[in-house]
Amino acid sequence: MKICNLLASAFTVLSFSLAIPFTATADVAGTLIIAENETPENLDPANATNSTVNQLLVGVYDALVQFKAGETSVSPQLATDWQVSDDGLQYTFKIRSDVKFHDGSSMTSADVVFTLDRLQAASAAVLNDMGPFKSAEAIDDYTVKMTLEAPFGPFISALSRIYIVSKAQVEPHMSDDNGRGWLAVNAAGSGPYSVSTYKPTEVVTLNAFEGYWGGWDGDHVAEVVFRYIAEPSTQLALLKSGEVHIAPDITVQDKLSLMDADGFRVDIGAAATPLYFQFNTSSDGLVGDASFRKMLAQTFDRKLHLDYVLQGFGTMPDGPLPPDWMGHSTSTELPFNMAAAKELVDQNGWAGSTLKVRYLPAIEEEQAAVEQLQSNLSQLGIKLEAEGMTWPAQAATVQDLDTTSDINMIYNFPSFPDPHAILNTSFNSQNTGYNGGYNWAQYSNSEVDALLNQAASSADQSERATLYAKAQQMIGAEYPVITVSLPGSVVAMSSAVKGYRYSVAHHQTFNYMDISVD
Amino acid sequence: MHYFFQRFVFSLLSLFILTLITFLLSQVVPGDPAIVAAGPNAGAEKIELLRSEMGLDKPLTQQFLIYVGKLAQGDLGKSWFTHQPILEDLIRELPPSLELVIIAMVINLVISLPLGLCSARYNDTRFDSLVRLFAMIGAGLPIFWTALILQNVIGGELQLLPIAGRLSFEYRAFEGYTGFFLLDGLILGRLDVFFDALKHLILPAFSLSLLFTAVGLRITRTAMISEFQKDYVLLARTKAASEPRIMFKHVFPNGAPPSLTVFGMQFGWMLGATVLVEEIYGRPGIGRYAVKAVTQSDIHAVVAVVLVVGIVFLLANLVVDLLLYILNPRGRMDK
Amino acid sequence: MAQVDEKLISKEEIILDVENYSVGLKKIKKSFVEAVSFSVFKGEIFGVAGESGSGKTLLTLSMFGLHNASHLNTGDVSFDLNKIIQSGVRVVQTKKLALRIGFILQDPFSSLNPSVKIGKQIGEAIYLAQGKKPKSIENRSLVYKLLSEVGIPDPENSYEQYPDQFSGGMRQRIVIAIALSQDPDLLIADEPTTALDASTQRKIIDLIIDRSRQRGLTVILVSHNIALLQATADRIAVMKSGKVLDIFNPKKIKLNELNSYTKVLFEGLKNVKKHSRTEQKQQNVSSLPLIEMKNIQKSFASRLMQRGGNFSLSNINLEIFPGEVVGFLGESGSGKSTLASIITTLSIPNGGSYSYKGQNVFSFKKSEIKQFKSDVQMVFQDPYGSLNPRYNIRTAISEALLIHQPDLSKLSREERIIQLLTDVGLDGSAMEKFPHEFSGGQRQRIAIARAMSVDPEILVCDEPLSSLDVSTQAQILDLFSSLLRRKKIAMIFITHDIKVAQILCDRVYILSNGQIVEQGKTQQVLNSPRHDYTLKLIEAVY
Amino acid sequence: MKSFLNLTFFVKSPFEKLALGIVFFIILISIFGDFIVPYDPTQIDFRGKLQPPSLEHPLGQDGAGRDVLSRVLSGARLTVLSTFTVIFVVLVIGCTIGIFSAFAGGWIDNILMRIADIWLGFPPLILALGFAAALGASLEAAIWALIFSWWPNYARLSRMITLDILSKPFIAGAEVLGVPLWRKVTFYVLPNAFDVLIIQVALDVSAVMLSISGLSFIGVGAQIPAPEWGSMIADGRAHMSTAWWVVVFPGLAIFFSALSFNVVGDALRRELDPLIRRV
Repeated sequence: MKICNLLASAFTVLSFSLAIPFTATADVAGTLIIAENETPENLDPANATNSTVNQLLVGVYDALVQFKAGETSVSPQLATDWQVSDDGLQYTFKIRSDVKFHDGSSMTSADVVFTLDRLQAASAAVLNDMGPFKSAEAIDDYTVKMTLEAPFGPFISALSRIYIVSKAQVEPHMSDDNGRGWLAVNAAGSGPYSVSTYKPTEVVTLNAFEGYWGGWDGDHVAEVVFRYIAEPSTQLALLKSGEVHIAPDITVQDKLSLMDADGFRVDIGAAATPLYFQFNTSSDGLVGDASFRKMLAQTFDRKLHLDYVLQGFGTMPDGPLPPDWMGHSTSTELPFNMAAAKELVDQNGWAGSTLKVRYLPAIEEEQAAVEQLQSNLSQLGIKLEAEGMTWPAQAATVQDLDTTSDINMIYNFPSFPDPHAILNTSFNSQNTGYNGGYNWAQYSNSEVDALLNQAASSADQSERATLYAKAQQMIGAEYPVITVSLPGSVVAMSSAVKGYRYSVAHHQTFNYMDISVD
Repeated sequence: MHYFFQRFVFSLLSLFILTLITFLLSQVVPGDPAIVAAGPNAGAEKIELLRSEMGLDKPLTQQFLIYVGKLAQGDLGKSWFTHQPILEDLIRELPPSLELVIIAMVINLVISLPLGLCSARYNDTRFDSLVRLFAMIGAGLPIFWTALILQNVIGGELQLLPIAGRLSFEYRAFEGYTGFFLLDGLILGRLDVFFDALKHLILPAFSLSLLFTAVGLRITRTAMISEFQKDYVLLARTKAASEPRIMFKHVFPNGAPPSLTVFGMQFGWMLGATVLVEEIYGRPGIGRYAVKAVTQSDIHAVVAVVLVVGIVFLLANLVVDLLLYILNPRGRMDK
Repeated sequence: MAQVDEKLISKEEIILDVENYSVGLKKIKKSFVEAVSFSVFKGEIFGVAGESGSGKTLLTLSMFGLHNASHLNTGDVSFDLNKIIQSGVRVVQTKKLALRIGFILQDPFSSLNPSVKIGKQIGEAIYLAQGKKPKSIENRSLVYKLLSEVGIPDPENSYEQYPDQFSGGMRQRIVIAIALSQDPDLLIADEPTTALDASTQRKIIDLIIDRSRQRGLTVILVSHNIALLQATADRIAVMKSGKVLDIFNPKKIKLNELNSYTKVLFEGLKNVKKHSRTEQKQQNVSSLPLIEMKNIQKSFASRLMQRGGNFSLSNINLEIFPGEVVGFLGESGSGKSTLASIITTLSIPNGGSYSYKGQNVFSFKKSEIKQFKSDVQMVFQDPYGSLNPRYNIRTAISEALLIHQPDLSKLSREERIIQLLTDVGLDGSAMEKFPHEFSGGQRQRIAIARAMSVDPEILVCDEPLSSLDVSTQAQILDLFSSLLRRKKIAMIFITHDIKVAQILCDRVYILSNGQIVEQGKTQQVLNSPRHDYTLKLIEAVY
Repeated sequence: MKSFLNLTFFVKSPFEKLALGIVFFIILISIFGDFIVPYDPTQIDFRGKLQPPSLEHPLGQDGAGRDVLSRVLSGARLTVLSTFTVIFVVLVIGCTIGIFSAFAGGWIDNILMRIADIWLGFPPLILALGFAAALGASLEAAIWALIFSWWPNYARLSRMITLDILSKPFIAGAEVLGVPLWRKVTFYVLPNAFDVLIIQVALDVSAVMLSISGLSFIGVGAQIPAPEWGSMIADGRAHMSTAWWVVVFPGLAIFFSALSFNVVGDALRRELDPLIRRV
């Protein structure tokens, strides 16, 4: 997971791109080059929750349903339509019959079932979003039935991350690791683009797939290239020299300066990715004490962060959910108030204590937030030790209560725009870190769990809104998190890039399948 | 030849201790490797399964034997993150690093040897002082800082050389046989690729070599000075041998071998120091791989890198010994 | 200065003329050769004598621009009527001169390029001097000729060999071949035999003299060995502290006309009183031997030793009686020092028995070891290394007293130290100083005082004179004999110098290749040697 | 043996005097730095983010608005302290092993030195990385990692010196006198090894310093907000093109300290090393 800063830039089509053999319609031409600072772990759709993986896969694979870039509701993709049983436990999908995978084989319901079976066998991370999903079965060649253990409102939305793989291609490589090893470096999708080169530390190249079932209309590029460039300054230099079209990881300062520069464009997307300080609520130490967390909750200045670190690109949060979302409950988190915090510290004699925070130093604003918190806490006499890690390493530490640090920084990238994707992931005790989820506060409150589960299984939106609002208030009263910010997705790019749109359901990806380059 | 046998046995022994150390290193990783390996969303059963799959339930000695056995088959384990055999990762990452280190080594030798020789000959002159100053400065410059500055000034501001990558973008589809782009360029007769790869190598190689060149220069100079003080140089002068003849025919062949040993060691150290430059110059390679593995606590990958770099180090030293033997068929080494 | 020239010589007969020549070292702006003047005549053997540090090497090498660190100051030097240095400025470059002058350097082990075959090295000299291509047959045959001229056996095989396949003496012959290859007018031999054994030394000097007489060469022979120069040189210049004190013909020496320093040098050990304790020994013979060794064996792993020589000992049988002075004579590598280290239990033999006062040394109890360690003391060859540089003299001597006489009060210990220092010819003021503040001779005195501090029964001296200058040698030798006169101790004196043995020892053992080849009363053994090796030793002495 | 009373005897040229001055200055600010820094080196001030050098902030401000001058000055303590910790521990461990090995001789010596040889075969940075992977990222881990990879240098050196000293006649003299072992180690070996060790230490300071900052640079050393020079450079590199001062000044701090320690070490060696003095 990474932050929502993407950029793109414009310039002339490189002459060599014409040389790339491509015989499809004339409006598929050119090369789009995207810079990326973090190298992908693999190509496995089981890891599509990881944005570095997802950004490659989003145009390589298709799902039954998909959020189109710029839209907040799902549209059919491989599925043509579906029915839900009255008890909300059975979903029957009709799927397209004209879909060809990149290897030329046709898609049938067997592929869909195979995909889900494999993910379950591999206990894949993407299943986290699938709630009480139980099993899938093929009714006929183009009908799939899925069964849930309990009703689950956002089920259709969650399917947007379930990328359908070709059974014919993957099955021979299942071996003892459920095909993880093979799919890590090979793709078996049906999307508009196929993977042509995979050098995960250097470059990944995608080529337009001639036999794409959706056909080609409008302007598209023939080739999409991801270049892995860790240094923000290098990305900037390459963007300026025209060697990349989109450079998402340059500093906010540089993005600001590009806004006024000729030949570049900065797109600001309405992202909904809250950044949290999560306090280890199950800790035996001080952070396990709600009154201590109450003190901590007042020590972070969100306004300062928004104005100076994010340079104004974002929204002021007042609780874990973005303000304009359904079910948002206002002011469930305490505002910044050092005097109140100081009073608590003095009353309880907390001065002199030491806390530890883990964060991702590669993300500029995470480090800035840690430094901000460190600075404020040190005024209260509390020492905050920081440990910079990478995402997988940090994720590994929260899988055990003993190794969970007092505070963890984490971005929540909701898989679809629904309160469930944020609140359930971050606060349901089923999703605590030691259960393998993103509730790194290890927050466990059975009443909150009940509210979240009830809201998830309901189809009535206003009932859900009430339930989520109530859950937020209960969560707020126990101070498990500080919601640091709701940054906007700021993407700078060359002005030659046409058709870029921010995709809220696939945060930190690029809708390269819709983009053309002048 | 007896000497070589000895060296070889010593190398094997080194290799064994190397694996032991790396194995122990993999044991001190905090937390349960099985939990880490299972990744997020794994259940307790899955972890238990992994634990027995990874052989973690067996006694330590047995684990070590299994580890060595797997190593012998070239199995370095799987990365917990890429799910790929680490050996394959390393085969992909090693050539770019070796290419970088070899070029850095060439720069090192091309500067150290002649400059060291000349500065020893003109010991205590202004020229010598300048050389020594250069060595001092080189030995004080942090590699990563030099790399950043050079990248920004020469690559960024002046745009004289490329700032990142191994090849220009237009060659992104270039595939060679060996993974060494310089070599592949030559083999395939693609001189454009060769020169492009070389251009991309200059800055990183120079940044990498500076510190080592400073040390190499100093050591060469010292070795040459002590050679110049030997009586045979005096005798050569009494034979009316010219200065170049004395320098290149007499002093150099005798003074170079001791510094060659140091250069052999430097090869391994440089390979280690790639962790400081590869990321900056956006080059793939073992250093960048190592940093990533460390920060991800991908302990199998870390251990494999340590092992492989250790092996390269041993090989480099063996090569140097062989070279010394060839250069100097008699004497010295048998003692 | 007493310039003892027999006749006035015309300019043409002077090959090297040095006038008021001063030279210093680059780093230190001080002259190490000061205002030296002399002339060398064609065809003569001109000796330059002096102790180490007297500036003789600097003088000879710097004149021809061969001393790296030299810094010319003043003076004129002409070679064969041509000025090569005028008023301290070199006017003829080294390269131009080098072909007319042959050099033989001090250390044969480093004067050949170790990585080039010796034939090639001589060939290179021929090529540079005569332009004959190194690979030509002509060149090669010249090399063979030279090799046989300097007495290298089997020139054709030797051509292909590397320097480290030759002994020191052979290497020096190769160096001589190189010097001769240029057919020079002047041969400069700078301490050509110092690094060699006595028997080899003589052969090399004879070779140099023989070759140069035959070819009509002029030789400048630089040496600290006075006897050698006396025996070979036509004229000798004596140097001290960078100055030439005397130049004279040694065959017509009138010591009274010479500088007092020169006198000391030339008289050498002559004036040291001969020590004899014959009367005392008569009584001692009846008593038990102090030390008795039977069939002692000792061998080392061979790779420890580099330059040939067998360092193992075999079948050593010896007895030392109280109060007698016993010499161990032999060349380097004969095993004398190893034997000394066994006697002092510094090393343990592989076989044989060793008893001290009738008791087996190897089964000593702790208290007996302590007693033994105070009874047997040692004085070492290198006075610079034999004292802990971080101890001042008081600490150095009192350490011995603290260990072996711990009851001594501080005051009496102090008195004792002063007494010991006075005994060896120093005074109490030396106590506060550190070893590096003393000269070699003084350090050896301190080492003796320290050894004597524990009242030993027997003193083992391992070549205590060989790293000292000739003038100092005499003084230390004097100290030993006066010590023996005053104290009733036994002494083992290890030396390669027959003259020293003659002066000091009652009895000698001759060692060769780790074996005792001959033993007996000193006069008897040296006057009528029975073993070839002893004979060789005696013959090598000038 | 020079008198140690005059502690600066070994610096000769003005260049060396300057270097010694810088060394003293670095040690001084590493002790008193916190009293002379103009600002709290960890106090953030986003309003002054990435401001160029000015009168109030002579070296500018970094990405969190902290005063670069204060951070560079206060970083001296971290760098010097961790460097000297590494050197001290390595010296103690290395010398204990080395001297023990030399005295023990035989197969013990052989095995210990083989291990040290092989250990030296690991490039220190990679070994330290492996160690840091095991311990987690922190300055302490980096220090341990370096100790872990550096000790064989001192074990070998001290063994060599000890063997050299043991071969001197004065040790044989002590042996003949029956000087006990502890006395030989403390009064004979250690004082005589001091010179060589101090030279090695002086020369190693810069290498250790560069290694620590290198480890911090790649993120396995000092953590925020510690003003470690290497991590300051790592922090600032993203802003390199717009705010050069956040990278250049900490780099210069490393450079000048490493250079000065090198120059001083070299001067010390020239004056103290018996091998070189002889020449």
